[in-house]
Amino acid sequence: SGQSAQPSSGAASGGQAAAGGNQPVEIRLGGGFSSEEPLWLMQVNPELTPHQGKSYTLNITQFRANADRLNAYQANQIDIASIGQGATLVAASQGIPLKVIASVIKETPGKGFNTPFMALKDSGINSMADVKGKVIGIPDFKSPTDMWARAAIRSAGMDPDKDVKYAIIPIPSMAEAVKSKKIDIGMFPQPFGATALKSGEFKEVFNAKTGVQADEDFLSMFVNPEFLKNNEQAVKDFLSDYVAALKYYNENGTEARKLLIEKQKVKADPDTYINLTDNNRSTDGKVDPEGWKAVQDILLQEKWLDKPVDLNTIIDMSYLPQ
Amino acid sequence: MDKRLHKIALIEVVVLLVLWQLLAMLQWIPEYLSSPAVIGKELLAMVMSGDLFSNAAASLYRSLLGFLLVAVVGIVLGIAAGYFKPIGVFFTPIVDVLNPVPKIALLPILMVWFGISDTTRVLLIFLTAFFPCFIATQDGVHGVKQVYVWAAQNMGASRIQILWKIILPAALPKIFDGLRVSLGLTFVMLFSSEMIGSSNGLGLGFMILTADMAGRTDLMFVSIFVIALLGFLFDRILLAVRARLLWWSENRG
Amino acid sequence: MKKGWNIIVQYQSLIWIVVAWEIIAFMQIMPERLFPSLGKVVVVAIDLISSGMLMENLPTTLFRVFAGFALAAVVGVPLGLLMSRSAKLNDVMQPMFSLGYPIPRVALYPILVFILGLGSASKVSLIFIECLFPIVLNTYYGATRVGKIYLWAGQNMGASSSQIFWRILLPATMPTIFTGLKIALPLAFIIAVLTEMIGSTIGMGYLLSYMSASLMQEKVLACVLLITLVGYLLNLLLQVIQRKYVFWQ
Amino acid sequence: MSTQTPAIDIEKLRKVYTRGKEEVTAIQEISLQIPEGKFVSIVGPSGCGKSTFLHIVGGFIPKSTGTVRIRGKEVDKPGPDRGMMFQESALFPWKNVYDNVAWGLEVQGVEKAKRDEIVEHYLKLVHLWDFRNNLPSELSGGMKQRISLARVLAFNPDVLLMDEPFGALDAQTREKMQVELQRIWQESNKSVMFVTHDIDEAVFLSDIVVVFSGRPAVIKEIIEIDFARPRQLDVHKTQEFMDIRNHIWDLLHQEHSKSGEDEF
Amino acid sequence: MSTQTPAIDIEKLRKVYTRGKEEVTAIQEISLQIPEGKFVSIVGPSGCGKSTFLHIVGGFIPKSTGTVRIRGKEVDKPGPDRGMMFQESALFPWKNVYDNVAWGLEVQGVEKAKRDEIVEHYLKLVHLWDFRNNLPSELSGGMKQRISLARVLAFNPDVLLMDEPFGALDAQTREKMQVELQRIWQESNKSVMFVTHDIDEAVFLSDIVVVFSGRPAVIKEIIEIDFARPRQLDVHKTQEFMDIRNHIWDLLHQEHSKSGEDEF
Ligand SMILES: Nc1ncnc2c1ncn2[C@@H]1O[C@H](COP(=O)(O)OP(=O)(O)OP(=O)(O)O)[C@@H](O)[C@H]1O
Ligand SMILES: Nc1ncnc2c1ncn2[C@@H]1O[C@H](COP(=O)(O)OP(=O)(O)OP(=O)(O)O)[C@@H](O)[C@H]1O
Ligand SMILES: [Mg+2]
Ligand SMILES: [Mg+2]
Repeated sequence: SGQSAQPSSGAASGGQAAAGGNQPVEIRLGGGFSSEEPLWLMQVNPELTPHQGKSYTLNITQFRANADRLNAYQANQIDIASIGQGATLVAASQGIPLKVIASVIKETPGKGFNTPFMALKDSGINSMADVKGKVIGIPDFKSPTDMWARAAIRSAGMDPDKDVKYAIIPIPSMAEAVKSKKIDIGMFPQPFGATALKSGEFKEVFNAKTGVQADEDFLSMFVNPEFLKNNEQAVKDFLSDYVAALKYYNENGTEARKLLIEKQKVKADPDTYINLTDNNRSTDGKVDPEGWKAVQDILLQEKWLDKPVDLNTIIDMSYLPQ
Repeated sequence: MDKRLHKIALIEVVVLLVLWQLLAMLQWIPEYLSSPAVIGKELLAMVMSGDLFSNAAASLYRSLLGFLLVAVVGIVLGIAAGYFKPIGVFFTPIVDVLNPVPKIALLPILMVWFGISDTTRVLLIFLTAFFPCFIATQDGVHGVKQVYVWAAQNMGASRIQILWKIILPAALPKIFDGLRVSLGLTFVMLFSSEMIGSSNGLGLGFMILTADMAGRTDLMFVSIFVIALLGFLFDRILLAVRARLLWWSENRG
Repeated sequence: MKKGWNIIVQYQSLIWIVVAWEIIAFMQIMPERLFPSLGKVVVVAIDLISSGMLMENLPTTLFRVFAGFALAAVVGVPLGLLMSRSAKLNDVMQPMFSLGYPIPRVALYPILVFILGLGSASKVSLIFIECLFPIVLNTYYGATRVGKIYLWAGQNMGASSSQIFWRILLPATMPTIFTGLKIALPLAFIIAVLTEMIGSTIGMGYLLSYMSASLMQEKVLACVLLITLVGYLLNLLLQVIQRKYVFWQ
Repeated sequence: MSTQTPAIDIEKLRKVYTRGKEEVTAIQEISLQIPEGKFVSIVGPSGCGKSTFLHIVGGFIPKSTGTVRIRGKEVDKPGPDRGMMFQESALFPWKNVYDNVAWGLEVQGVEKAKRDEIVEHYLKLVHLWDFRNNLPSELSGGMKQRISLARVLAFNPDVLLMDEPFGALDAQTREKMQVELQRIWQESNKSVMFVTHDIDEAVFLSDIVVVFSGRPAVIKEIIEIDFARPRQLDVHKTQEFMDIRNHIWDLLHQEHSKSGEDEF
Repeated sequence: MSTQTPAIDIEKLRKVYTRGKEEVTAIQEISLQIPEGKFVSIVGPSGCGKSTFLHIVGGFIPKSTGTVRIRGKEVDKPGPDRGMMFQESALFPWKNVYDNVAWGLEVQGVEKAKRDEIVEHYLKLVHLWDFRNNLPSELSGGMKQRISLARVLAFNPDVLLMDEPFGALDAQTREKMQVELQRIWQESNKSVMFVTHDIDEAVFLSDIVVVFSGRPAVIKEIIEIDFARPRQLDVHKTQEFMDIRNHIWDLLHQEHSKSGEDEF
């Protein structure tokens, strides 16, 4: 399916205001439910976003799964998607037109929070060697978490298809699944990781970076090229506001999260959430092309990706403020 | 409505809550399952802040609109398909084929046409809850005694009059059986339909999702509890309407 | 020839739908990736069958559907009949159904998973719960509408309560019971698929979510097509049974 | 319309019921012409095909072969020109007595005031005005039958088809109803086709009595009865009445011994 | 059991139907003692409370006040000692004719071979053996009534309660059934309570005829009839028969003019 006609009818909905005068352009952004704090800040703190309401307006829709977001994107219901790196690569290799324009959150080795895979303290699982024959809980197959787990197993010289088993567990019930011994090791993103660590019952066996040593742009944003063409200025303004919010968040994490709780943007347990250690984030909104290449190689190796994507054609950092 | 039934319902709920609270206090069930006290506190807070009402209103609007659509289309089409053989022959294969389709799979297509909008959500509710109503109505029409129709034809009633004044009331008991199942499904689908993403962030299903994603099971239970309560309320209203309309039937309540 | 034509007339609605679908796909009214031609979908579906993917996943799903549905029928029908006979039981059960049924059970699925694990037990239980309501309600209301003269006649001939229950109330309620079963069976199927989509490593729902993760709508639709086909066949089976048991209506 | 056209014209009517591969011939072959304004009774053994015959004339069930014409027009569906009173109760269980009787008039577009007047008239005629607010399920068998009578009379069809209309009534009520029916029929220009098991009733009411054979039905004899109208109850006691009655009795009796042999 | 105990003993029976706030008194007050083995007929105007009375004796509906005893035992629920034949059809629509008749026997635990024999016997008695494989919906009104008769006779209760059992039969079939019923009753030691609108039938069959008043029912008169048994059909022609018959007719007629006045 090399033909990539979609999404193309964007001119009808997103881009109409481009030529006109002062009418702000509506940017329809599809995101998820976690790790998008800078984007949420843009909604609750207009002081950070001088262009919002002038050259563009922001309309964020939250989706549960990557597939939902991508469906909505293909159905031309969103112009920008905040979505996982793997999903972006898969989509691009399927010929879905997109341009990656900014990083949202990273998994950087040794910097910030790295998503841990944890077992019970008294489980007897102390090192990678003990993982052999155990059951690992992940929320979804072919997801980044799946990739992390498999890469970690490989790095310890085991075969990820033979030496361990996987169980699909929704993240909210991960802790219970480990405690009740339905699985041996579970994956804990924030804020679940913070809660689990606070309880004192769990210990880390390995983490996202054990196998994947690259600087991953765990979540990034891509835009519909058609939309971009018609609304270049609006996207630029949006990204400039976004980077401002990102900066603010990087510098004032605790206050920012407090605000998000206050404004009901986040429903997590306040104490844990406000004080949690966040993952590393880009300072200027840029993604790391090296990281993308590394991840693409892994995906190719796992055969989750049929053919490589020319990263130069999909990554474009030129709309970010220089 | 039956006072006795209410009392029993109340007792059942209280017993369940007490049991749950006890288990939670003894820590026999995981924290993940929260406890009535915690949920109650949260519920109260949401009532005070008014959040609950805006969310409930958004959800109710969608589910009731969906149900209304189900009732109207389901009954009209069910009667037509039950009474006019060609219409029945026409619709039976569609219904048989579409009924077992997981409607969620149709979402991408609905989305292209109707966007991420309430229209899509209402349609999703409709597509699921339609079938019980349709099937029960059609079966109800098939069960109407031939001699009633004969008597009406004999008095020169038009087709419309026969449908409206004979078939409808005679099939009504069974139609209500179907409506009750549909109403229940409407509230179940309220959750699934809001799962597809919400832009204004209002709705009980959306609340469940946000809370679940943030590990706040207490909030999740608040939403579930409110959905159940609303479902119960509308079920009772439906039963009251049923008793009203079926006053002539031997089982009117 | 005549027979063939009759079948075409009978299934014309489906033919129309297919034709409309193909036109939309051909004219590219909808984005091609979301709305592939059915020809493509069928090819993918056949591929799913021949590659053994279907046979790997279908039996598990069918087992879950059958187990949950059968359990609901075996419990629901007698329960509905009993409720029609005992005001006390009815008083206890009705509020439970009013209050319990509207709960979004899929949202509570994780709790079932906590109690019963991720295997078939939790899925079968959810299917059971889902099917119970339509079966019980239809049975209950159907039974309350059974002409009391039939019960009188049975009592009069000295039938025991259990004979009246199984041999008069049950057959007299049969048409309505089948209405309930007809409503419940597709629900069983849908819930099986949905729960398998949430957390499973096998089953038609797993296949569906696996395909949707690979972002190819024709694969997703091929799964839906196969699921639909199987669901349709199950429904057909139910209708055959119905014709056998309610011949008298 | 020419007065030559019979009100009811039945030619070579035949009816076979089928279920799967089995066939039951209910009516072998019946031809019958009834002039306008006649009162015709049909008598015959139980299960011979009388109700079937009336249902076909009423247009409710399809015939197998033959033709049925009412005032020259071929019957193919039910219509308000032929008012049918069914053997079993066809009262609507969801309407009270009053509304059951009023419904036919409403359908015909009779205006409210007029309708009320007619309903009251006929409910009083059958002595059930007091029960107008009751549901059919709250009535006795005979009461239901009287309501059905009121219902069919109220909507005033040209042809009355009545299937054992007085079967569940006690002798006195029955006589009253017979007298009323005769009066109503005479005052209007109705044709009546009346199925009964009561030979006296048939002879008392009818211009013509049609005797059916046992199943499958053929016409065994057509008997014209020409007592003066209006007939008084004491006509029962005349010798002529007795003679006709005994003749019909004998006809049916033959039929019976015959069918009795068949069935054993 | 003492022979003094009446088979059926009814004391101060009263029945009021209620719907919402409305009340209909169906039975005012009835006391009645019937010795073992008697054939009792009940006659009365339409809607007077005869079916209600039988339903209470059968144990199907609750009485308002009073007591009903069968062979000394108070009636509180239906039982196979009292076989009831209902005014409307109570045949199971999901069973064919054969199984409908066999069912009562099966429930009583009668073994297959014996059961087949009994069912065949009674189906032949009512001339419907040929229809054993048909469903009730495929039968005529009179045929259904005969199947109901076969069903209640087949399972052989001590007390027979029959509510207009022959109402839908033609005169000849009716006579045959009367004769058969008399024979069966005489051969066994059954007590029969028989509701009918046919005064001749009541007089011909009964030891005792109970005449009910119009609604609400009280007993107007109890008439003992002592023609020799077995009675032949020609007993109808005796003067004594005529006299009794006319007496009952007059009783009912009074009742009628009275109730007629009431209702207008
Ligand atoms: N379920 C009921 N609810 C209210 N009233 C009833 C009910 N059943 C019967 N009645 C009333 O009780 C009275 C007696 O009815 P019943 O059926 O006993 O009469 P019947 O003597 O058998 O009459 P028929 O000869 O016409 O069958 C009637 O006036 C009737 O309206
Ligand atoms: N729906 C049906 N399917 C098959 N056979 C039927 C059906 N209805 C009637 N019959 C048969 O047709 C014959 C005539 O039935 P019909 O009801 O016309 O008799 P009838 O003369 O009205 O008898 P009765 O005086 O007992 O009411 C019967 O043998 C009956 O078994
Ligand atoms: Mg008949
Ligand atoms: Mg009666």
